[in-house]
Amino acid sequence: MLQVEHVNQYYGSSHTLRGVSLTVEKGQCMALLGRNGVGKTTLLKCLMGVLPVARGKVSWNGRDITKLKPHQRARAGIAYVPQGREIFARLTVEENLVMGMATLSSREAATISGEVYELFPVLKEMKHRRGGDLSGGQQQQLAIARAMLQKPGLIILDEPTEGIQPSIIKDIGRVIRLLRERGDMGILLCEQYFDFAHELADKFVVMSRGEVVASGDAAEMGEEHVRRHLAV
Amino acid sequence: MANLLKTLAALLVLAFASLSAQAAIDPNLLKPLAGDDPDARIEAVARIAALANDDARKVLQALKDDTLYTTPDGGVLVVTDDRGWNPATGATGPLPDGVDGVVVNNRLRGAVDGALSGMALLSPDAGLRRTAAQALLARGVTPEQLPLVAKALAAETDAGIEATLRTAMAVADLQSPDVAVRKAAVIALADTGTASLRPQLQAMLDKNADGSHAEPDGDLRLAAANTLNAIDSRESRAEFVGNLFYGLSLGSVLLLAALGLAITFGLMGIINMAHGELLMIGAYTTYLVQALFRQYFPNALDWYLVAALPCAFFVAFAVGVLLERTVIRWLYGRPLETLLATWGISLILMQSVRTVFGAQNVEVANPSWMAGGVTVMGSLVLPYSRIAIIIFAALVVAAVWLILNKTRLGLFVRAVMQNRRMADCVGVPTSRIDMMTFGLGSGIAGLGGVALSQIGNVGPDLGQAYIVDSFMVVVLGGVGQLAGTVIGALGLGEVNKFLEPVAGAVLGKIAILVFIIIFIQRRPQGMFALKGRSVE
Amino acid sequence: ADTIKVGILHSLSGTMAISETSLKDVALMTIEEINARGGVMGKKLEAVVVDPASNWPLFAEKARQLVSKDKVAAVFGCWTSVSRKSVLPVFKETNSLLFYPVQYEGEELEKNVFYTGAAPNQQAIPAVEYLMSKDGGGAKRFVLLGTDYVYPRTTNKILRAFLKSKGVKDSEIQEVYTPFGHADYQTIVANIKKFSAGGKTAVISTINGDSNVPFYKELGNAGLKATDVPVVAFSVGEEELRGVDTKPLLGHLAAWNYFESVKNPTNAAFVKKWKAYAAAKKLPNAATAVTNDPMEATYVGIHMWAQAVEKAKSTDTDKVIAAMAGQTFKAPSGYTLTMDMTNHHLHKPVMIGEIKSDGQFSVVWKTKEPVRAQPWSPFIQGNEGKQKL
Amino acid sequence: MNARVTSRKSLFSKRAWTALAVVTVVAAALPLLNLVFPAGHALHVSSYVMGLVAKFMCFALAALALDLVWGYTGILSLGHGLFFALGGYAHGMYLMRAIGRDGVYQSHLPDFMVFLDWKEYPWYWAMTDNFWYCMLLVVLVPGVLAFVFGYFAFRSRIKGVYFSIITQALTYAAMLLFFRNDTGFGGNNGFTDFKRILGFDITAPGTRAVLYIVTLAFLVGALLLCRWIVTSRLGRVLQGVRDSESRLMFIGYDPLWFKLFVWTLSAVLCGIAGALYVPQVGIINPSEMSAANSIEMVVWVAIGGRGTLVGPIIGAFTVNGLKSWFTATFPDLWLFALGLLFILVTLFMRKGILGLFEDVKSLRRKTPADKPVEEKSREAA
Amino acid sequence: MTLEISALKRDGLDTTHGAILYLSDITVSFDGFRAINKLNLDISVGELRCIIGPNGAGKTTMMDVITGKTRPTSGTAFFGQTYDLATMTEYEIAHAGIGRKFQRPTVFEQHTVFDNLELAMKMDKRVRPTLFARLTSEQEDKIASILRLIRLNGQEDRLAGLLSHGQKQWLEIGMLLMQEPQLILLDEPVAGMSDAETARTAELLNELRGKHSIMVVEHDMGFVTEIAQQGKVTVLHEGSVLAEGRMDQVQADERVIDVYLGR
Ligand SMILES: Nc1ncnc2c1ncn2[C@@H]1O[C@H](COP(=O)(O)OP(=O)(O)OP(=O)(O)O)[C@@H](O)[C@H]1O
Ligand SMILES: Nc1ncnc2c1ncn2[C@@H]1O[C@H](COP(=O)(O)OP(=O)(O)OP(=O)(O)O)[C@@H](O)[C@H]1O
Ligand SMILES: NC(N)=O
Ligand SMILES: [Mg+2]
Ligand SMILES: [Mg+2]
Repeated sequence: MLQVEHVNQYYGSSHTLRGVSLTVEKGQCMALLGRNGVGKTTLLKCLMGVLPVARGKVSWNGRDITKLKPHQRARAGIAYVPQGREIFARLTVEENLVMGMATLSSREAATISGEVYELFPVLKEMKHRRGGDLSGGQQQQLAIARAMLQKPGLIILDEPTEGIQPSIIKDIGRVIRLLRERGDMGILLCEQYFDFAHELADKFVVMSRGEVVASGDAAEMGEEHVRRHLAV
Repeated sequence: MANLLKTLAALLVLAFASLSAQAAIDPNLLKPLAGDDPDARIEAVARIAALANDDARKVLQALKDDTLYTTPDGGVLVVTDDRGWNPATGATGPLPDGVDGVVVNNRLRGAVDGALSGMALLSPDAGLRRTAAQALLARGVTPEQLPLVAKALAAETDAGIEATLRTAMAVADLQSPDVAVRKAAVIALADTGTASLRPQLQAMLDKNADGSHAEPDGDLRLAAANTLNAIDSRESRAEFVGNLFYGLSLGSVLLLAALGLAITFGLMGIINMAHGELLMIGAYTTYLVQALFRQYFPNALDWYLVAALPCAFFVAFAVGVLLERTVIRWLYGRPLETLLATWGISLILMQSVRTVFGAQNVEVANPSWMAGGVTVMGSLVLPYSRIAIIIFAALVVAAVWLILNKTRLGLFVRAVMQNRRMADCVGVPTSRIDMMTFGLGSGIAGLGGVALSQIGNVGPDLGQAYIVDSFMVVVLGGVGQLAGTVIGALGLGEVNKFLEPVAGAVLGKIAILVFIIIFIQRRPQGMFALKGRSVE
Repeated sequence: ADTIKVGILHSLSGTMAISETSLKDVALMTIEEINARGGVMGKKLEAVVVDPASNWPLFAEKARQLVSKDKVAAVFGCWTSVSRKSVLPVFKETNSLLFYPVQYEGEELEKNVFYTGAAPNQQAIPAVEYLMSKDGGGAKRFVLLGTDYVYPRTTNKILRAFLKSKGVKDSEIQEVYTPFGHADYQTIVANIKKFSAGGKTAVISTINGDSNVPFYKELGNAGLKATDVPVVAFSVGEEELRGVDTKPLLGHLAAWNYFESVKNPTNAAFVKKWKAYAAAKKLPNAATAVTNDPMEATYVGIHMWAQAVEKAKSTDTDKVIAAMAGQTFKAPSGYTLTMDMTNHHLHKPVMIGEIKSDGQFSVVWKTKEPVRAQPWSPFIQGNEGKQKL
Repeated sequence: MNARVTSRKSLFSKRAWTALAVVTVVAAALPLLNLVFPAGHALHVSSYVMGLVAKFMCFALAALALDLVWGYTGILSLGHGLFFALGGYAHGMYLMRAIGRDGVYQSHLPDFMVFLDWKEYPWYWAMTDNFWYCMLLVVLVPGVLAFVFGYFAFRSRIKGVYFSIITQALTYAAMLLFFRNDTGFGGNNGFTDFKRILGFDITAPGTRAVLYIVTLAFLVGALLLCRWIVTSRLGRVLQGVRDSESRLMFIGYDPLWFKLFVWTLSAVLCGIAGALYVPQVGIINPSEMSAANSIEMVVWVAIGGRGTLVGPIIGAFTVNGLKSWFTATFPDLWLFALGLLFILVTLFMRKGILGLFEDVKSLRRKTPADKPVEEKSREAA
Repeated sequence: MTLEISALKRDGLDTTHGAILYLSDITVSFDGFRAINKLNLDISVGELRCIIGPNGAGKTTMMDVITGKTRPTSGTAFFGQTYDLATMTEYEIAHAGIGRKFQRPTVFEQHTVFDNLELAMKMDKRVRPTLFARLTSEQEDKIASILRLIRLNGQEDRLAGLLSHGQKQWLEIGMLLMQEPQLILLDEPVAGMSDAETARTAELLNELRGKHSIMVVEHDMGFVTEIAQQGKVTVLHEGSVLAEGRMDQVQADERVIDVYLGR
């Protein structure tokens, strides 16, 4: 279970996160919504440890991980699909996938599970191509596949559908639902594509200017006061 | 010289006729050795050699080894381990006061060498005979020595030595008054002769002042011309192979110098100006290991180099890790600033070595198994030390390649270097990988330093001599491309060695640099540039 | 002031530190020695050491600093000719004194400089004469091998003219230059080998310090022995040999005006004093400390200057210059050296040594008397009128 | 809206103008203090100090030139020592001719040519007895070389370290070329023993003072010129070249000519610096073209603060000042001190010495809670 | 080179045949892999053309070809009747009147928002003019209006590198407008934008329709439907055109559903 309590963060003198709190349970999909530039990515980076938290606490399965390095959080079972894909441009697709299993023992990491290839057949086709040569959407697929291979307890997805063709978005939706239903994994989904988020989420939070301004169960997501925070 | 050899040979023949001559050496024979009349000393060497017994050999060997001493009373002593053996009496005892080394100059040394190798021609040890035969060939056989050589030839069982002796005979036969003998010799030499015969063969073709031929026999002139041609073409082939080899060996040196940088700079993007100093640290470690062996394992001295390899690797590795932890780690993502900091590190390392070891070079000797070389194609010497470096370079490259491409660690290294933050996020302990990678690059530089210590200076400035070349190699090959570094180094080595004979060392070097500039115009990302989107 | 300041201007860092550091140390030792004796004119000498860092313009800056800021009475320093050329204008402008202790190419005579190293006729020419002699092996063909800068170039120019005068044809001389710091002598050694096939060959090496080790190592590798092709070097002394495994170099030669191995009481004392000094000051590698020619020249230079100051009863440049003429000093080389009355160069003995396996030289030839320097070599055109200098 | 535009950085802020003026006046006063007050007077400035400052100003000018290409355009040159040296050699040719027959051999040729047995000047020495012609060379030689080299390199889109390394190869090759005696520029010794300039004794205090003032004028002038360039729209294009060259092309700029412009200008400024340097230090030789010298220039820029113009000037003075001081005060240890300085500046003063001033200024304005969090920039490709 | 540009400018764009862009038989292969395979495509003057297609269909590569970033292996690409794009450099193409927004936002991160817009502005982009250039008041107004349009007014002094992903997208669109190109290429302009922002972008594009020729690549079907209106939509697949037609036609096409839309 991920627990975020009163997290604050600054870029220089600008206060980007102002006491953000949220909780993601196992088997639950939490949608993180908000307009452009409100601090969603920043929050996710803080959760992953890419950015330091100025004040506040992040704990995972009851353990305080606020001060841990990203790789320690990865080892603790948190996987991350960043905005902008961040694949290893000069490694082959296959090597990129193997990197997803960096936290596993080398025996477990010896083979890439067929599951991801089934989900993203293009990755199998392009196994030997360099990651950086892929098209934008292919890279996004690679980034998601990489995170799945980590067998995480929590998966953090920053706009995973960006640049992906509709049919695969649907597939990704199916996967997320599947993962959620397996019940051993928490999902934190930051998404602009409202309908997509709406369909998958159990709960949601909406951010505005670095603060959580609304939250609740998926059912309340379509309500006006929520929509208002997303409108321009 | 000819005169001397004449006496020498005559005496040798005599001597071998009565090989059983024995007992101590006549002091009168030894006396001139202690004097300072050069001609008398040479004469004395010849006479002693004529004795052709063990004692004589011991005296001559001592002269050669600088272990022959004079006593105040005009006698000589062969000194081993603070005890003197008196060849005049056969007695061995402690050294008296006032002994002084016999001064040997090149002329005397030449005579001693000649005498010793003459004696060795009939030695039961094939190795000695071979060396002697080769020395004889190199020095040239005079007609007076022919009987001796003939005798040795008759007794010789080893085909190789026999061939050498035959060639030596043929060379001598070139001076024979008998046209037929000369002709046979000229023809025989077509297959074996070396460039040193060229003046003699050329002389056969020359015309005298009056226009007549120096060599009256026309057939013989033709044969001589043919032999000359054969020698020339063999020489030019040897020269080509030689250049190829020199280029390969220079390339291997460049490669060893650059390989560590290919990791710290090529892979990690650190403009590591202290790379040269890591080479230097490897070389100084070699020096220390050598000193240690000299002190504690003098018997195993020849193997100090083997011990130096892991030591140099670990010392350089440790220094690398230290640098990474204290300085470099703060500079990832700021590649240009690494230039500044590592420049500072380089100054400090250099001055530290100067303070500890002095500004002068220190001595690192080749182990004896690396001394000398194989002679191929008649005249081309391929030094063992160079061969060893080529093999060593190949091994190190193979090891690096395996580590980077066939291990998980290698994959992590490459991933971290491409996208540190994301590697961190998938669970790679990046700072440990950084440390290990920089350490690995440094350690490999240390290995390079061991190799460099075998062919050049070991001094505080060692690194400065290689830093520019190393960067050129890495960049020429394409930053981050191991294969590029290998090809770049070997290519530069070869181009250099084929240019140097034409342009000279200075213009050759300039030409190389211009070549690099032009080459980069053609391939702005180096030889093995990655193409496509992934490089953006 | 109650001390007399003297400047020491030797590179302690950069490429020349290899050679110059020990000159700084020997200068300090000499100054200590003079002070122990009571100093000069009753005043102690005070050394001002600076590091021009093998950077030629910095030499000029440091020289100016020593002369005009520290007000030293004389400067002892420089090794390379270019550093000397760089500081010359400063000494001329300020009319102050430089003592230069290194063998050099000549073609210079400055009022403000005293040259205590060898001019070409005190080193190069005797060495070649020796090589051509019976004892030297009777060389007929010559490879003039040097680093591409003014000292080798000039020396070789002089030697070429000299060899010509001895009937050596141009085709029997090969002149080869390498860049500074050249480290790969494979091709050159192979060429020497090839060239030597044509007859008795000697190599005259004016290779600069740093390149010597790779050169000699290659020579050893290729199996070229001194008995086949002797190499005589003008820039390789005991100090340089410390960094080389000398076993393969047995019998190769060097020409100097002093060797550590010369036997006489003055030298014994000098060497002993130096070793003791090195040990006392904990110089790096003190255990293997050696002396060499430029160190001796430094030693002689400082002493002679001190004598001249005593004689002139002043450190005034012009007075000291006047007093320097004809100064004599019993030098470690075993000879009494005289400062020439006119040409600011020392009369020096010439010695030729063969390398021994212990890194020392055994002297195989030397002149009976010190030889007067000819800074303007008669073998260079246009110098005919300058021979009286 | 227009307020926005007028608030854009002008050439200098008022305070900066004042500071510049004060520094210039103080610097200009040095030679007066040297000439007017006798040695020993409290206000006397020795010629040694003046010589040092003059030398540093030449270095500062070179550093400024380097900052223009490196700091603003992102082109790291490891070969600016070459342009510096070429400017120096061009001026040196005149100074050698001006020796006349007062050389060692009393020939109309420089000593090194006599020594090579040359009877005539080679063609490339033609007209070098004319001061103004040589001044033209000072500008043209580095300029044309930079232009041609730059044209081909930039046209081939050579970038980053590849460019840096070929500039290093260029200066290294030139150094080897100039080392050769046969090249006709005095080989290893280069040019020295200058006697006069435009008929004036080159060592006379008055001449020195004039050279000093001229150097100062060029330095200040170059600073103003560079400042003007980098604050113009062209300056922003240059920074665009630095940050994202391909983006610049897609909005219609041809980076080639922009790069070529600053590159050539920088080389010319550097050549001028060299030309001013030579008569004041009295020697020019090929070691100025050594790789290490060019790297040192880069170090001056980095120490002072890259991309600030004033920073490199401060850097050149600081590094060289410390070097002069250390080499005399701690001849055995100074490299430790200098090396440590480089490391510390890199680690603790990201923006160089000038950046330190700014940090201190901004620290005073900020509350501790605002501690800036810098996100590490993405991996450099 | 500068000379050539001005020569081109003087000629102006010749669109007498009604089309502004002609791609015929374009093939691009990377080490044997054909990212684009004999592609034929025309865009008419003033048309707004949407391009959709699976990931990896070659949409971005096609834009690379048009903007000179990638050279076609074979085939011809013409801008108007006269500009042979295959022979022109990136900046010549930009100068000729083609502007592009990249799939991943690319702005000058070290420049302020204002400077980004100023640099992109349509003007003489040679060395000397930029050195002496001063902003005129019309130009200032233009920048101000674009700033408002992309909702970055008030942020014009921020460094572009500090903007969020979506803000960078907008800035890039702003830069494109400053360029006043005749042909605008937009590669996934609303990726990462919130729904509201997406709607605004659609609005903007609808405004620009007719004034510029526009080519939009998007995966957001709602957005595409909104801007395509009655215009043509092209579906690329494996480097060639799979289908072409009105949005509703294309959406109903079984092949398109199979490879792209999914069920
Ligand atoms: N490195 C940085 N330094 C300073 N400010 C930053 C930095 N990165 C982002 N910001 C600012 O912080 C705010 C939040 O950015 P963030 O990327 O978290 O937004 P977001 O909610 O993810 O937006 P989007 O939906 O566009 O991705 C934005 O206003 C942005 O301008
Ligand atoms: N340099 C390259 N080397 C190898 N393959 C490449 C290269 N560039 C592109 N490709 C391949 O070409 C195909 C087309 O890529 P492109 O980026 O044009 O797709 P796209 O249609 O833009 O996809 P997306 O909708 O995901 O952005 C992809 O399969 C990609 O992997
Ligand atoms: N004077 C010398 N050896 O350069
Ligand atoms: Mg975001
Ligand atoms: Mg795309």
